[in-house]
Amino acid sequence: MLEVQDLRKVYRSDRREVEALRDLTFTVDAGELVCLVGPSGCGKTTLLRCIAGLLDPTGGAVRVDGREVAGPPPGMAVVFQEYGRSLFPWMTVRDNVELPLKQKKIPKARRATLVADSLAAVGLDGTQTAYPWQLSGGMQQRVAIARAVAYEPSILLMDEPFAAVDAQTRADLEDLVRELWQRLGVTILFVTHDIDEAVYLGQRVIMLSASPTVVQDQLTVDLPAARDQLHTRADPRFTAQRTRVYEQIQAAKGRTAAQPPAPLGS
Amino acid sequence: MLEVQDLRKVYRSDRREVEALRDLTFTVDAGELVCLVGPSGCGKTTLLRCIAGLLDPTGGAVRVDGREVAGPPPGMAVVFQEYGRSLFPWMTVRDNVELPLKQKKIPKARRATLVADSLAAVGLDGTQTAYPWQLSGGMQQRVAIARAVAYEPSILLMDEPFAAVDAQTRADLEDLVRELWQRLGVTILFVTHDIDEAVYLGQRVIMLSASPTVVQDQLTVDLPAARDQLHTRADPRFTAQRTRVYEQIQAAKGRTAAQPPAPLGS
Amino acid sequence: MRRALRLLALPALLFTVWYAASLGSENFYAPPLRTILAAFADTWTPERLRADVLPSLGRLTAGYALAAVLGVALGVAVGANRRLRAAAEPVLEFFRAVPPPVLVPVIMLFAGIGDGMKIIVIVSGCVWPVLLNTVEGVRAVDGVLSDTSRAYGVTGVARLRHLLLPAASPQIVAGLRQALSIAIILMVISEMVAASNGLGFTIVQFQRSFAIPEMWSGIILLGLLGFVLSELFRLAERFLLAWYHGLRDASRS
Amino acid sequence: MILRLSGLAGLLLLVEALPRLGLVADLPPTSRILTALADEAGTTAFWAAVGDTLTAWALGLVIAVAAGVTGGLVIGAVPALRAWTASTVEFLRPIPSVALIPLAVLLYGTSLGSTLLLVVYAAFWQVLVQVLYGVADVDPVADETARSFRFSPWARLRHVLWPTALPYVFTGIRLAAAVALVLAVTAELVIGAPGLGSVIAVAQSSGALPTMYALIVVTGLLGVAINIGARYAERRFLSWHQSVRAEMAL
Amino acid sequence: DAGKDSGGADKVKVGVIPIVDVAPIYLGQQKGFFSARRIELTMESGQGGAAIVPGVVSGQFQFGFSNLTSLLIAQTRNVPIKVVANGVASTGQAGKDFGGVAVRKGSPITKPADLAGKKIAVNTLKNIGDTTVRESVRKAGGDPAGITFVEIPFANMPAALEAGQVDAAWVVEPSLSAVTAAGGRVVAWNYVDAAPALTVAAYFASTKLIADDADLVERFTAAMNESLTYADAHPDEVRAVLGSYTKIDPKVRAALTLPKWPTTINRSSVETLAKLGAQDGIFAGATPDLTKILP
Ligand SMILES: Nc1ncnc2c1ncn2[C@@H]1O[C@H](COP(=O)(O)OP(=O)(O)OP(=O)(O)O)[C@@H](O)[C@H]1O
Ligand SMILES: Nc1ncnc2c1ncn2[C@@H]1O[C@H](COP(=O)(O)OP(=O)(O)OP(=O)(O)O)[C@@H](O)[C@H]1O
Ligand SMILES: [Mg+2]
Ligand SMILES: [Mg+2]
Repeated sequence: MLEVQDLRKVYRSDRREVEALRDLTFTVDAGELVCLVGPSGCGKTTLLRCIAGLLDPTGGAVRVDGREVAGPPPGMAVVFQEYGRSLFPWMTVRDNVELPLKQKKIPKARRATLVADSLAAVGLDGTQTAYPWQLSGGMQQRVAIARAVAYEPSILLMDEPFAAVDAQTRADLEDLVRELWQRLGVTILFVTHDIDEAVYLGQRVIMLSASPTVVQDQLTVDLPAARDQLHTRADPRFTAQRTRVYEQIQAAKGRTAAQPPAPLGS
Repeated sequence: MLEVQDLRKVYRSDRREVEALRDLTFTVDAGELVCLVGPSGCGKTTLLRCIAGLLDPTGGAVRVDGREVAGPPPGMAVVFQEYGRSLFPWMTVRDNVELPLKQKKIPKARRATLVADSLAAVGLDGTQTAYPWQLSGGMQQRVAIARAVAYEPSILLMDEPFAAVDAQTRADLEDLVRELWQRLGVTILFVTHDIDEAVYLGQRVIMLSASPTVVQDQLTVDLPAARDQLHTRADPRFTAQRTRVYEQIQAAKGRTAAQPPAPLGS
Repeated sequence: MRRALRLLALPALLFTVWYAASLGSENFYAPPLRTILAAFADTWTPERLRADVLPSLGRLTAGYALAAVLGVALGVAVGANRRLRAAAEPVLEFFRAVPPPVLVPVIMLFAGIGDGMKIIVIVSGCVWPVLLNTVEGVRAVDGVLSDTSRAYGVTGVARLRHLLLPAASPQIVAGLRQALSIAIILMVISEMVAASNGLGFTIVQFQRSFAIPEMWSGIILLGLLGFVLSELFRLAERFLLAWYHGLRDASRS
Repeated sequence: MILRLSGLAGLLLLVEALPRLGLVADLPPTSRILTALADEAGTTAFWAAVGDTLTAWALGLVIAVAAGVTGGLVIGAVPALRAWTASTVEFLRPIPSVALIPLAVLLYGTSLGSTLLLVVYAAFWQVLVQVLYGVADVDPVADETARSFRFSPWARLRHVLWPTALPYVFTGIRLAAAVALVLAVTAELVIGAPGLGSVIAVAQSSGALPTMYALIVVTGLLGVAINIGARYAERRFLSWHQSVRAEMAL
Repeated sequence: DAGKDSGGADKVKVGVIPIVDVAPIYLGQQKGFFSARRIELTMESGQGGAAIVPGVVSGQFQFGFSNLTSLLIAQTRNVPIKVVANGVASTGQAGKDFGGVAVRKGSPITKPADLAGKKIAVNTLKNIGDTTVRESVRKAGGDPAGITFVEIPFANMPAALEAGQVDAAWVVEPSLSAVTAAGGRVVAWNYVDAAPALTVAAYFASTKLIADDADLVERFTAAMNESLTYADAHPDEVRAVLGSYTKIDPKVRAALTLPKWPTTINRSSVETLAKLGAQDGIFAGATPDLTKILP
């Protein structure tokens, strides 16, 4: 169980003071898959870093399984928005994926399987001995995803993990995340800009307002647990839900909630 | 006029040899807006860097206005996929945007206007004195866009420039690019993963195959020059074109071209 | 072939200029290069190299290795820990500013007058570039990488091995490169006191006994030594920092 | 601040204790060194010597840093230049300044020039090598950005290479500052140019050990002071750099 | 350079080592022996020949101070310098000289012959210290061949002895006083053993200056001789002047043994030094030509 309570974060420097998060309260149940959407710069990354125990909040608290997080809780994996910088440039792709597994003291044979499987799952067979900087942006991002997937975490935080990949790969990766979630019962918090993605993936979508950031709205996604790219997205309920999210976000931006962009209007 | 002829690029290192581009030939007319799509890792960034004169091709040539590019041609602006690393961390946002203008010897007063206008256009008022690393990912990406926009280039190369911003901002930025293109008559080559975006923005969409990369197909977008988010995306021609692109890309991936993902099916 | 040309062209040019300019030199302390080269051949016989240069190289190697280990170890500790840095820095800066020639007698008090003392003198001088660069390299570890390590539980020794050391390695190598020539310099200085053999000792003896061409030939030998060691260093660096050079060159090829 | 002083305090205690416990012969305890220091500080000759040393130090450092930074940026920015000069640099670097003493005396006697020659020769390489490594550290994407906007060579140097190398330069300056001080004192010590070094030499040949150590303490303290200055400058000019901003956040 | 100031006095720089030996020149300066001869004196203190000889050769200094063995070595190398005045001499009295070979308290070494095969500290190797110490041992019937000399600054010798890093040390004042104060004993008086009234050091000038400005050299020699004589006759004033350019503890200053400052150079003692040096191979096979280095 993940609880975020009255969370507030202010960045202070000589020149500026930015209130990235004003007051956030929400919970994510164990084994839940929650998507987080919100305008650019509203504090999603900040929130994720607070939850991961990488950033001290200015106020409020984050609790994982009832205990307040001070440092990164065990069994957590993070896919950073800055995927390129989160890979170790001095390690090959394989070593990058394997290192956290070593830390987890997973036996060697099992590690090799996990690494190979996860890299295959993200479509990166045959790049094991390459260095991250020899890969394209989308490939780097997939290495970061593979690393998180191979880790078999109990909490998975993903910050716009599919931003750099093409549409087809994205669809495959979405299904990969749902499959992982169903197989391992992971608690997943998933930041995305793509509203369709949020609705397709999540059991629930949390919408953040623009700065100063609060929780604008929450929406439980009323779709069956078994989803697939073809039928789920064609489901009228899917369309209705995404319209609602879209309207909420428009409201968050402080505009009159207009029609969502096409092809919704069609 | 931009001509790419028999372009080939092989990356060589001790361990690996990667043929990023096998044989590319296409042209972009002066003042044209062309979108480039293709699967992750197929060589789009490589292509852009060859065109920008930042990378020497292994074979073939790139010509701008009839002259073969050896170094970056004048009047060109590039928005890099690695937006974070392309901003100078030692400069404020304002200085980052202004520096290329100084290089262009634009008078001070005009510079100030250009900087302020372009930052406002990407929704970054009030961040002028911040450093790039004090901004969120999406905000950094928008600074990189503002820098290119303020430069008023005659050729603009953009590598997935909207990957890190939310849907609404993305729509606004798309309109910004089209407005800039129409106002200044810029030649634009725009790499994206979003097929809707490619069709919405471009006069033409070039589709690259998966590695070994060749030009899979080209499609002239049959939509009126005046476009807007609401009506254009609702236009049945739009839907038809995007379906075609989607199918081509599926073919490029070597799969049986299935239905494109929703909401097309709706 | 091209590399050899690049390596040798400028030195060859400079030596030619020196040779020509010094041909008619009357100055006792700046003899013609011709005389110096003749002295070089006479002085640095295999016998002499074994008797004087080998012991020096031994001390040099020992001192340099020790300084490298010490500098990196201390540097990582100090760089990764703000409090430790605050406490340790003034002390370190204090010792850093004390000139080795005046330090030698003090070191003698503790370490005697044998090779141990000379090795300590070498360490005392060439640990600093390694230390400072390591500290700065560790401080500058990318924030996202550091967060990644924390998030995945890469802590303790693994953090040191997989994050701090590799991340700081470009700067550590810069420090090690600096330290190399300083080690040679300090080898000379340490052999100026309480020594009975060694390259530094020999050069100082030449200087004191007014054997000026021989002294210059010794200086040339020092330069050659520095050059050879730096070439070895370059090879090691290319191997150790292959990822780094690959990363930096990726965009240029 | 307290933390900063704790390290030095520990050192002082150690030096007081070691000789008193009879562990090392001939090292005067802190208290005697400090008394000697107080005596010295009362004389004008002492302050004149400190002034002389600092003059030689500052002048030498400025010259070395200016030359090292300029040379490093130019050589570093042009790969061909770097390849052609590398061997010469490596040949000249390990030549000890002390070996150049006769040459210095020959040229400048005991005047400031002698000290400067030795100081500059030693400190120059420290800065140069740091700058070379710093320039090589430039982020390829940042450099490509500059190229794509057709930055002039000067602008590339000024706005891309220089800021990238700056953290290395700071380390170089800190290294060079200490080396310059060391060489200034050494030159004065050996050649007899006026300054702290020649006072140390006199104290040494007079067997006045507490005074000698007191003077060594002074050079050490100068080093500490110089470092405080360097750290301050670093916070001012490197506020954008990872190493500084990571510590200022919180 | 020997520039003239407004009063017509020559500006003269003398490279000296700031030790007891050069007290006369400071005293002479105080007494006005130099200014009376239109010489305006500045002392430049270097640490040894390495710094002083180049200064004199290049004309940065007009005169320099050096021990005779160094000067003999310089002569064999044809360094263009020549002695112009005496510097300092041994007292010639065993037990009352200003330098000797000392051992620490309780050392089993009691006589020069015991030094054979031991480790002895000297301030510079292959110089006046080791040659004369060997001679002491030789004269006492010991074999000097097995002695190991190590180079340690005089100031550090007391500590090195104390710590047992060396068996014996050739020390001069004021460090000699420090050794004896700590209970050490002098076992050999090497200067005395080498030659009676050994001339230890001298003032020299470049042959160029001697040729170009014989008058100045003459005046310097005269002033120097007057200073030497005065110093020899007024030990108390010598002890006082030491306080002006050294940091020797006043108590030590009052008690230390002063050397002799005759005006004439003891030629035969110099010949002995040359012979000893040749014996120990410090001239690299050459034989010093005394006529070229001595006036
Ligand atoms: N290190 C920092 N120093 C100062 N301000 C910061 C810092 N990091 C983030 N901010 C500010 O906090 C706010 C929220 O940033 P955050 O990165 O959390 O946004 P985000 O929701 O992840 O945006 P995006 O979708 O663009 O990635 C922004 O206004 C940003 O400028
Ligand atoms: N520096 C390099 N060294 C070796 N191989 C490289 C290098 N840069 C790119 N590649 C390889 O070239 C191919 C194309 O890379 P590129 O970055 O051009 O792809 P892309 O189309 O931009 O992909 P994405 O959409 O994921 O950004 C990839 O297989 C990649 O691994
Ligand atoms: Mg973010
Ligand atoms: Mg790319």
